[in-house]
Amino acid sequence: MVVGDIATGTEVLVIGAGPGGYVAAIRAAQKGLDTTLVEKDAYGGACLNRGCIPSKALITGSGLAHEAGNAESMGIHADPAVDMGKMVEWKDGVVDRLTGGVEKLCKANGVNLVPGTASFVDEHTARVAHGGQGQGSESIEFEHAIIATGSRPIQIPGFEFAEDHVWSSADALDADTVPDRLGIVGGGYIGMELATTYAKLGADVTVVEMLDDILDPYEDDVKRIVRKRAEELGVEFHFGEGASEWSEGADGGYLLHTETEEGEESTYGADKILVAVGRQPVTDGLDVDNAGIETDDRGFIETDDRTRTAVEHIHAVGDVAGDPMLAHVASKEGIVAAEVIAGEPTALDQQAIPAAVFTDPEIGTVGMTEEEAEADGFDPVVGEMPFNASGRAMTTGHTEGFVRLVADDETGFVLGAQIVGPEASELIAEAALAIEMGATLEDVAATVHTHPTLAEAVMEAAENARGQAIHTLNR
Amino acid sequence: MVVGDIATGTEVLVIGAGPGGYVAAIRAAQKGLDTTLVEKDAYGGACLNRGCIPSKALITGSGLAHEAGNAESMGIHADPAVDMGKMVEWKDGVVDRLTGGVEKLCKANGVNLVPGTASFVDEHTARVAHGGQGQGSESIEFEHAIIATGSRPIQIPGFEFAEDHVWSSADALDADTVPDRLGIVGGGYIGMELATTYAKLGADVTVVEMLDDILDPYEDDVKRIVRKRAEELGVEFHFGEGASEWSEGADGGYLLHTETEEGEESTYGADKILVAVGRQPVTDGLDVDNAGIETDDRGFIETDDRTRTAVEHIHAVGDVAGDPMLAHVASKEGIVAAEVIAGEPTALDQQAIPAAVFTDPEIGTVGMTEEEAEADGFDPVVGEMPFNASGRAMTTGHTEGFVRLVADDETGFVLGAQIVGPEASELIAEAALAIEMGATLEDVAATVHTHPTLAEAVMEAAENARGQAIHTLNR
Amino acid sequence: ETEPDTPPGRTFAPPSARRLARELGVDIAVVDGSGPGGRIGEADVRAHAEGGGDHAGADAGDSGSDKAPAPTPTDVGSSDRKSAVHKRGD
Ligand SMILES: Cc1cc2nc3c(=O)[nH]c(=O)nc-3n(C[C@H](O)[C@H](O)[C@H](O)COP(=O)(O)OP(=O)(O)OC[C@H]3O[C@@H](n4cnc5c(N)ncnc54)[C@H](O)[C@@H]3O)c2cc1C
Ligand SMILES: Cc1cc2nc3c(=O)[nH]c(=O)nc-3n(C[C@H](O)[C@H](O)[C@H](O)COP(=O)(O)OP(=O)(O)OC[C@H]3O[C@@H](n4cnc5c(N)ncnc54)[C@H](O)[C@@H]3O)c2cc1C
Repeated sequence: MVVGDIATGTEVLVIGAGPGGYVAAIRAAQKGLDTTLVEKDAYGGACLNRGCIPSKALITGSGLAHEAGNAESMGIHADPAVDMGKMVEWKDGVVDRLTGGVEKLCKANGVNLVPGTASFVDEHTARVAHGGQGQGSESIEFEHAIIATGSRPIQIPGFEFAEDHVWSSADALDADTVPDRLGIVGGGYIGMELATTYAKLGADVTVVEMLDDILDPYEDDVKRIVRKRAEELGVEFHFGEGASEWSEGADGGYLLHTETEEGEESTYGADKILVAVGRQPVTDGLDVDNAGIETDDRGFIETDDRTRTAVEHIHAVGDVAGDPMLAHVASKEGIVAAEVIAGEPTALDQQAIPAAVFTDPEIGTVGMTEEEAEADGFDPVVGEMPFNASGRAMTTGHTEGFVRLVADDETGFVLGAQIVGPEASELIAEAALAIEMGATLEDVAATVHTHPTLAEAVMEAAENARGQAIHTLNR
Repeated sequence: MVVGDIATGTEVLVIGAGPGGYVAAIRAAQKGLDTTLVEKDAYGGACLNRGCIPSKALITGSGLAHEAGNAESMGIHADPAVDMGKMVEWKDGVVDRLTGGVEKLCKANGVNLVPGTASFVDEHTARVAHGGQGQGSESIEFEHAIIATGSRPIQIPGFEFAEDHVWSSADALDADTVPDRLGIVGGGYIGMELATTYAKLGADVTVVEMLDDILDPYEDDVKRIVRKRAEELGVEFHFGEGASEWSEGADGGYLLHTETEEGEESTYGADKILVAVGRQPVTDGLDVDNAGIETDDRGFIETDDRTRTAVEHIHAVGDVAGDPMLAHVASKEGIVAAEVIAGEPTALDQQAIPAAVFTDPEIGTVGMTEEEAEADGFDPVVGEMPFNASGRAMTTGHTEGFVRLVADDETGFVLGAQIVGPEASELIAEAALAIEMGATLEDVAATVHTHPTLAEAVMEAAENARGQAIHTLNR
Repeated sequence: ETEPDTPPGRTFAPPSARRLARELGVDIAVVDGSGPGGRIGEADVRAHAEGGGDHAGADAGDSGSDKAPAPTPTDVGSSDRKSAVHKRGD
């Protein structure tokens, strides 16, 4: 059936159903606003379909197989065989349940769902082209719009994504076999999460990174722990080298060519080459200029602390609105956008944004590092608790890493936390709450923490900063 | 060498080096007090040697083996064989490192360590009998004392502990083989943790409990989830039955006889019978009456909110000072005792004490239940987030359970949390901090939580209580 | 229309107090905090909005607020949660 150009109206038009858009749409509907959500592909966006969720599922699967296969010291003898196709099928099942859930939640909250590709006609009109042949389009008039079109992987010259040899992260999450040799271009968090996953699944992993270490924004002692563990898992690192091209190898595989700044060339054999060098905003075809909005030189849409673009009734949230490009930032911005449109005094006033990297061990950080606190004019005091002094960590068999708290010496206010170790992604939640609440080291130290838990290490780090830790020596 | 009765003096005498005593001793020394710690057995007390730590180690080991053996749906094919002797050896290694660490930390902080059994001579004198033949004893004069002598398992008539058939929890943590059939008397947290452990190791476990459900103090919906999972693991429950006696079975094993209140008798075959019906304070041989202290009718020493006994300069902490008998309570009390002796304004003023049960799934609770909040005069509002709606939970393969927050409707103050599910023991830490800080539901909901994490469920439960959860329907 | 900006740098106040400041049109950066280290509670924000700067202390139960600043765990002696909350909130 050919549907003609029908015109409808809505109070809030949300474009893109990733963690920015669907959360914004649900909250807007909860606030009583007539809300329409347009999605051209799959509910849940990059995060649910080819990002956070599928990567974490494969990290669980590969981690379990690897751990069980390496637990002789615990008295466990197993030789797990992984059926990669089956593991990816399980992952797909998780994704399907979640994306189905997002669709249901939208509907249950009264969001109008419109499949199709949206573009701006003017400041108050969008056109939605329906997918498929001859499916026509519709015009939607809106009072407010929220742009949540997300991001896509950056391609580098000479490395067009093509499933049989050059993988994007999405391909790496959808493989049906484990390549014998995996070359990875980029040692950022996506590259490192996938390097760990595939190394545990038995691939020979080589990571090529232009900078001189992995995980650029993190502190040296944090990086070192993750890099050392990756090396133990057999990951080979080549720093200071940029990927220049690929070619076919003699053995049926491929060759990854790299070059240093000085022009020194190297070549690494690989059966698949994963390019994970970053993500770029998606605004093409969206015609934001028709609505009077400009993008910056990297393609992002600038917003204020109420997520408003230069055109006040149009908001932008999530990856398309710039760094940090994280799912929970997208969702937070989505909530702020919806509530601001609903006339509430909500703002992006969070004191700190936690972030996690699901490597082995995990990293969880929030707020300021010691260096940042100093740069910000604080006189920071730092407390640490190594996990090798934690009873709970020992009983899990994972004792790498530490909890570090950064606080203001004068007032004791907690300013930041860096955690690397088991469950760091979960442990960071308490530190984030401490920062938002304006908690002091004393507050964290005086809060009773369950024994034996990893979270006790947060309390011990607070005590260490006060010179009175029990389970580690005070400096 | 025979050592005669030598007399020494100390500012603070701590009796017992469990989590109550060693923490008290270290903190007292940190405060500049001359501190002596007497321990008759092993540093770390019940917790490190035959409680928290060994049980959690075996829970990890049995959990890993079981999980890897049951992950076909994830594409993992393994048939793990567990060498119980080896697993217990690994556990012993963890315990040794920790108890060695406690000893080192005490010394590094300047605590005088005295091995031996202490008893009171008078209000300011204790005698320490050194272990071993002809080792003599010494008199110690003290200004302040901290009694931290802990607890031991309760024996029931007809069930004397004897390693070859009637196990205490300590025996169950030191077995070199997995019994084919394990009968457990008592469905409290120790019985349930060990039931789960042994069921996962392949034993046929039967739990006999006098009450009509497991885990007495917990809410029905919390218990149900743990009980159902235990049943899935093959644990058989018999409620309303008390253990009356044991006898030898025809098959070389034993028979556990039970009786209901109505006198109905049953018999269950078992190769080992574990009795885990509770713990009682240890004060025998301590001669507390010589110091002017009395014990209550259950044998506990009564203390005030500064951990002081009726005799002001003598404190009691940990299991010997009464419920809740938990390691982190012992440590908290130890810290309070030391700081009060040092003249600081410290007190047991915590608003809530978290507790965890390391069953499958785990339980973590802190503060008030809805019912308790009501009884306390609050008008409670409750928010929940089921883990089967959590993306992170799905990617771990563990989706049973929920996070529940209880708050005061008028003010929004968080009053309590009940969590059952993956990592509940860790997740409860954020809720505990929220309660101590006087955080409101809004504060918890507005704190950015990393995606994808289980901790997001705490945020979602807060939003649910406010009628605006995103990932679950609001009631 | 006055719409207070979110102040740059760290603000030592819980999210609920920050939201209240925006609701009342108060610039939280100039509110005196009565909590430990100068932490700002909701009562401080209300006091500022009503009284032009002079803050009511954390324990002042007469600020007209139905919510209160975050308590500190050094509230010695109140082992009773309810009385603690009410002391702060009434
Ligand atoms: C491998 C990988 C792992 C990751 N892991 C994590 C992690 O662990 N934690 C974390 O926080 N972040 C993670 N991320 C990042 C996270 O996925 C993004 O930050 C998040 O998805 C951004 O959400 P969004 O809503 O802004 O955009 P997206 O999720 O990209 O969603 C945008 C949606 O808009 C739709 N769309 C675009 N244009 C139009 C149009 N014109 N009309 C209609 N629809 C349109 C798209 O189809 C898409 O569904 C990961 C990313 C990758 C690639
Ligand atoms: C199987 C099991 C699992 C447990 N799991 C947990 C858990 O996960 N989390 C938790 O919080 N709690 C747990 N517990 C409870 C926890 O072990 C106790 O609450 C804790 O050990 C109490 O610490 P304490 O210092 O009071 O006493 P104890 O740990 O009992 O230490 C007392 C010490 O005093 C010594 N002593 C006694 N009398 C004398 C004397 N006259 N002279 C010299 N020394 C003396 C003893 O030898 C002992 O070392 C568990 C207990 C068991 C049995």
